[in-house]
Amino acid sequence: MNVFQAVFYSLSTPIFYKLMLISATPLIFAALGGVFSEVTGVTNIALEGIMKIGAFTAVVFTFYTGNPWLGLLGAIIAGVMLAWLHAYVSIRWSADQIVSATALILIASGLSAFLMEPIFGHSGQTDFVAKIPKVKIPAIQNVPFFGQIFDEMSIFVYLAFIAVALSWFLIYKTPLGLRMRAVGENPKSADTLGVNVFRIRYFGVLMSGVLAAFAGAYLSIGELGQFQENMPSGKGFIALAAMILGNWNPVGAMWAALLFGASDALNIQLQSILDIPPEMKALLNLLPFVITIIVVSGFVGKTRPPAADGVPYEKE
Amino acid sequence: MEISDNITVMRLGKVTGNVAAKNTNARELANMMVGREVVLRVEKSAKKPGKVAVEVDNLWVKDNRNLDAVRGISFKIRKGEVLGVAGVAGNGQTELVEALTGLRKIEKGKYIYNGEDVTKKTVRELRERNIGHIPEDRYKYAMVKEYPNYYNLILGKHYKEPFAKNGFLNHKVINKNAEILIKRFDVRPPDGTIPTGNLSGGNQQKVVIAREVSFNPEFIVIAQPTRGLDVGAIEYVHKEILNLREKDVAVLLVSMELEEVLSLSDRIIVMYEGEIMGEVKPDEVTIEELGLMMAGHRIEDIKLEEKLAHGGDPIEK
Amino acid sequence: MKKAVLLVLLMALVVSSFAFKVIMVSDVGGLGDKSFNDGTWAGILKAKDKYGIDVQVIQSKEQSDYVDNLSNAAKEADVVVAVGFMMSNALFDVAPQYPATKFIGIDIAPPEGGKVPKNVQLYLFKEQESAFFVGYLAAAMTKTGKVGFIGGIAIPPVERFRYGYMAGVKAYNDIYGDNVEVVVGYTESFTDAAKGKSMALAQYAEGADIIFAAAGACGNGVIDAAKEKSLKLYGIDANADLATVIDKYFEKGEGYFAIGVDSDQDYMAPGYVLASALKRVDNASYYGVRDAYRNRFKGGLQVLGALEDGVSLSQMKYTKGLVPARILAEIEYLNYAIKSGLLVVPDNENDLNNFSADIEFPF
Amino acid sequence: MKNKLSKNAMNILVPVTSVIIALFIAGIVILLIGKNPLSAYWVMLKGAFGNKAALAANISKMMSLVLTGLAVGFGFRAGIFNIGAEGQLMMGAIFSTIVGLNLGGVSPVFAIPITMLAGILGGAFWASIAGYLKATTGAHEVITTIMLNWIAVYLTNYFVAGPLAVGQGVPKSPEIAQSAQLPPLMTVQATTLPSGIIVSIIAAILVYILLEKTTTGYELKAVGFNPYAAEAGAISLSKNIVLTMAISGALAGLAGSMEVMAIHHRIFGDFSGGKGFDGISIALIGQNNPIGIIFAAFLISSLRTGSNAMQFAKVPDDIVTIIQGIIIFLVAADRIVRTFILKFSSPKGGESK
Repeated sequence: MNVFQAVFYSLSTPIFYKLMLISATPLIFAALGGVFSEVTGVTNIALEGIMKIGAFTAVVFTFYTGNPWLGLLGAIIAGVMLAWLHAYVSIRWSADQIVSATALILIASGLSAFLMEPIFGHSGQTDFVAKIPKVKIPAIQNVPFFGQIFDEMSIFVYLAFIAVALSWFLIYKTPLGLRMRAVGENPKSADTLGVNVFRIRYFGVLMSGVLAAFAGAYLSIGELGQFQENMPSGKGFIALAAMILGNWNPVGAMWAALLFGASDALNIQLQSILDIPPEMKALLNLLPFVITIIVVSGFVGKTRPPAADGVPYEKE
Repeated sequence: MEISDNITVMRLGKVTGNVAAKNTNARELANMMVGREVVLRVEKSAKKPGKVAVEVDNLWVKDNRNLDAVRGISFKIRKGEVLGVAGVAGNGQTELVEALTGLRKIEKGKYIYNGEDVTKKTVRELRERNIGHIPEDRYKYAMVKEYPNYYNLILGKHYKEPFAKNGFLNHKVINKNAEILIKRFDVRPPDGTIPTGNLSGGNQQKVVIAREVSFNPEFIVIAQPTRGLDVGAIEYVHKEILNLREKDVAVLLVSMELEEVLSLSDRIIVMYEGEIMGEVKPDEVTIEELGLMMAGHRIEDIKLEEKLAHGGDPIEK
Repeated sequence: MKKAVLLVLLMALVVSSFAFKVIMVSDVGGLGDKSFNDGTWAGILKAKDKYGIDVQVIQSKEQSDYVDNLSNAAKEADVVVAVGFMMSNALFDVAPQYPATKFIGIDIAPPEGGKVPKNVQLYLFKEQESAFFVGYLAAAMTKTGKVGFIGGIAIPPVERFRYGYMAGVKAYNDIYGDNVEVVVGYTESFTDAAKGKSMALAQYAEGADIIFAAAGACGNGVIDAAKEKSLKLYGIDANADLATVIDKYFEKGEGYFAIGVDSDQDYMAPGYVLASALKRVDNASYYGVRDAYRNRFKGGLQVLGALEDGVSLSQMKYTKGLVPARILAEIEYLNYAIKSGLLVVPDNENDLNNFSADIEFPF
Repeated sequence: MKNKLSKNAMNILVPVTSVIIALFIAGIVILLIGKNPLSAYWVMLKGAFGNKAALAANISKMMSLVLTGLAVGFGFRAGIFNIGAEGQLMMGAIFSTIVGLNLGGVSPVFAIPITMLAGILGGAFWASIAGYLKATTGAHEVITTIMLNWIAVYLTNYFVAGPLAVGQGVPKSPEIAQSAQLPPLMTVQATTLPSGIIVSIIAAILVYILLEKTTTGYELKAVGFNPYAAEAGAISLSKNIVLTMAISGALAGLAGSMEVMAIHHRIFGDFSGGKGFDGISIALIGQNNPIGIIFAAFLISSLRTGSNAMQFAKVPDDIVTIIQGIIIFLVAADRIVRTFILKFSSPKGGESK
């Protein structure tokens, strides 16, 4: 099979779409988190750290309670706590948001590695714990092709798309969303119109904690059933890229995440299909990154962040 | 004034007056604030403009949303002449200013300066030709607020001698330059090392004007020069603009303040939705006519209306 | 207070200077990799239980820590165990500086010149031999005629696993005149479990039903994929006991399996991990420490294969019942053939291409 | 009106206080796992400065951290977030290695600068891709540099397993020619004090001069502070974006080059080990000031070197990641720290204590 045939073959298989969704799901959650925070004007490059602490806490809570849903709850609590730290210094103390987020990434990675030993008695990776069960939607199961894509799909995948819809609705169709965007574009005039800039920004950042924690929990208790030390392996940063590529819009971020997931799926599938030497297969792993660069520069071009993104607001 | 009983006026850290509100008026207060008689309507000398410096022909410019903002306007400015641009904000003035200073692409039309076609020139190339610019949003476009005054006073010519040589800044010259300009333009506090962002609005504008004037422009684009300034600063700015006119500089003055345009300009064009509604002389136009033009009525139509209203008789001015 | 601290420190120093001390320096993977770092540590702990020695582990965070950590360890310990091929250069730089300390290098090849310092004992493994067994087993057990291989990064040990695995499949094909195919993929990572899982799902979708993962922690994802696919096929939930799993396998006549690597990973998902290709780093570190403790340390390179108990097939504690007795016997015979030199498993691309199994089973 | 302490004193006091607070918090964590923080820190101190070997190890870590810190900090000064120092470092290393391999018969007088230049160009080239895309199409540098990092990782893996592979064991390139290697300043047992540290310090000074004394620095900083005003002030944004990325990448590439020329003499997989990302922390702690970055790099390298030794006190070295995180967090929240310092430095605060 030559490369083009392989690509077309791959695109015609249900597993391609399944892998795309699996790969895109954590990116969608985290990118949405990024959107929430940045729409209100607080940059949040700490997504990677929040995902990590979320993934870790999810496993710890599941480990102690045996209930993965409580694990998810734990992830959300941990994510919100980390996000709160970011919010507190960024909003209350006008801290440099990139600096603060960089710090939180380090703290998350230090804490999860450090606590592994006392909790599980060994480092590196945790024990296996219960996973959040997969769901089957009977109506889809019997549809050819789609049935194969959506069989045994994690509930997180559905939740991700619901989250996209809800986020879009919240940000673009509700008074709260209007306030969020106003605060992100022009906090001063929002303030003069009686919007509580600080409270809206707290809301945005804490929501990013919730969503990034979902992303992390998906990785640990949604798919694998354990936490490994380097868990998000850069997915938080890729989500950041998806958020920018999606022009700080929930739906755009979703498409960007799907694009990334698709190129990742293509890489994985081509490796199974093509008969080429190992070092060439290794190079196939470049695919998602090269495709993203081409799309960013060739098709999307300039994206525009919220005007007050990253700018601390101080009441005079 | 409406709510106070007594008013204390402070200037330069000293109390210069204390009056009861009911015993005073705006003119007197303004007087106390600036320490001298405020000339609200500037007296400008009669002056014969020189030859044409700037010629704009059928200019088209797009805005940020990629819509046409300036739609085929044409005008000329002569040396030593102030051309005022009036209009309600957002009718293409900003885009016009940006186009003439190289900040925005000119889609169609010609921009001739001293006989040379400069339609496609960059900001730097235009500045090299001594085209100055006092932007409307001084905080955003006119200065780097983190930079000390001595740096902001060279922005635009920072790479040229005497400020720089072989790629290195000459801090001695830069400091000297700042010292001289700060003194000459009365910037307060008189300290070149203070970040310009820490100055008051008026003093910031003085820094900007000092810079642009010191660059010896032959043509200068001035937008909203007095926005947000106190009376003293306004007067100062007006004086500097007229000084430029005296020095035979061609001036394009864009302002939302009708008074300002009327008192400083030799001729006025009014913009509405990217087009020129008419060109008038300040002493041949009424505020009412200006207002109508700003609302989108062409000067010919207005004159026609007036003729009809007076039963066909041309009105005497 | 300060004095007390100092005193404690001093005491600790005095005490430790009497005991025979072994320090293991892990590579960046670190303990908890359920692979060679953990395995090496297990061997050291075994020596500790037996001889009552003092043991410690030092974790490396990045490449440039190796020299530092090995040097520090060399000052403190009688024996320093360096784990992992990444540490090669550092080990050969450090060891000659501390001639009184003995060094054990696990999975470390001799330097380019080939001269191993006198105080260094290196252990390499014939990964291809254990992979050969699982390759043969996979070929015998597949119901789809397709088996998978997922490598981490194509480094020599991973490649040796692949050569052995493919040779095992080839041997089965030769012997049975079958045509089992191998699907190969690389995650380019030893840690991204999510990618391991995705790749396994893709290979299962391509028709493979048994996948051997030589990809470190990525393998956890492969095992999880096998379990997930089987659960769906068997129609049982994750908590089903082993007996149910086995019954269902026979009932359906098929199933999805992963094959573990390095240490015995069968327990990670009983009934879903068919077997593990063991690399007995624990034996290597135990032998090394034992020899040093008994003053029989020689130095040099030892390549441990099936014969030396360096590699083997796992016990298959949970899945032995799934495999036909004849296949188990054949594997036992192949083991014998390898140990006795009748069969040489290829360890490079060229030999693999020329490999054909010339085996007559005596039964 | 708000303080009696001079701005300069504050600039030094804030990071120092942050470090102390971070050590204090981490000390509590150490205490919680039942270890003595004082003895742990003592071991750490000894491990970082205790003897010549420790100091040499410390400095050799510091060498490339200064450069990646400069790379990121330089970008920040011009308003560009170069998150791609990691990839640029690797490209610098690859370029240096490929060139260094082929300079066998060349005198070190030429071989050393040529190899160094190759690394600089490699990093600059890699970063310029992101700069060029930002300038021409507006592609956000955070996306492109993250993607380029991954591409560099896989390319390195490809080179050391494919075209450049040598020997068995670790996938690695051969050693570069002797003449292209930078001789160590000092050798303590297996640890060397790389002469590359001099290159790093010189680079920091050059960056300082570039930023403070040249028109290029004037323009870059103006773009960083206020791109709109810069543009109105006859400064070309696109030119400066590309230039900033190129210089930033050149510095990271030089880091890779130094790792190859002064320490490893070759490349291998996982070459960078996160030094590019550490550059972000270091730039931030050093407040993007070249001289501050030297000290910040020394702080981080000391913590790292010390943490390796601290494991002998049976304290997991992950504590250092936490310490580093807390320090940076406090640098971010410098106003909290300032308030704290002011409270303790004012006589009133002193009395109430």
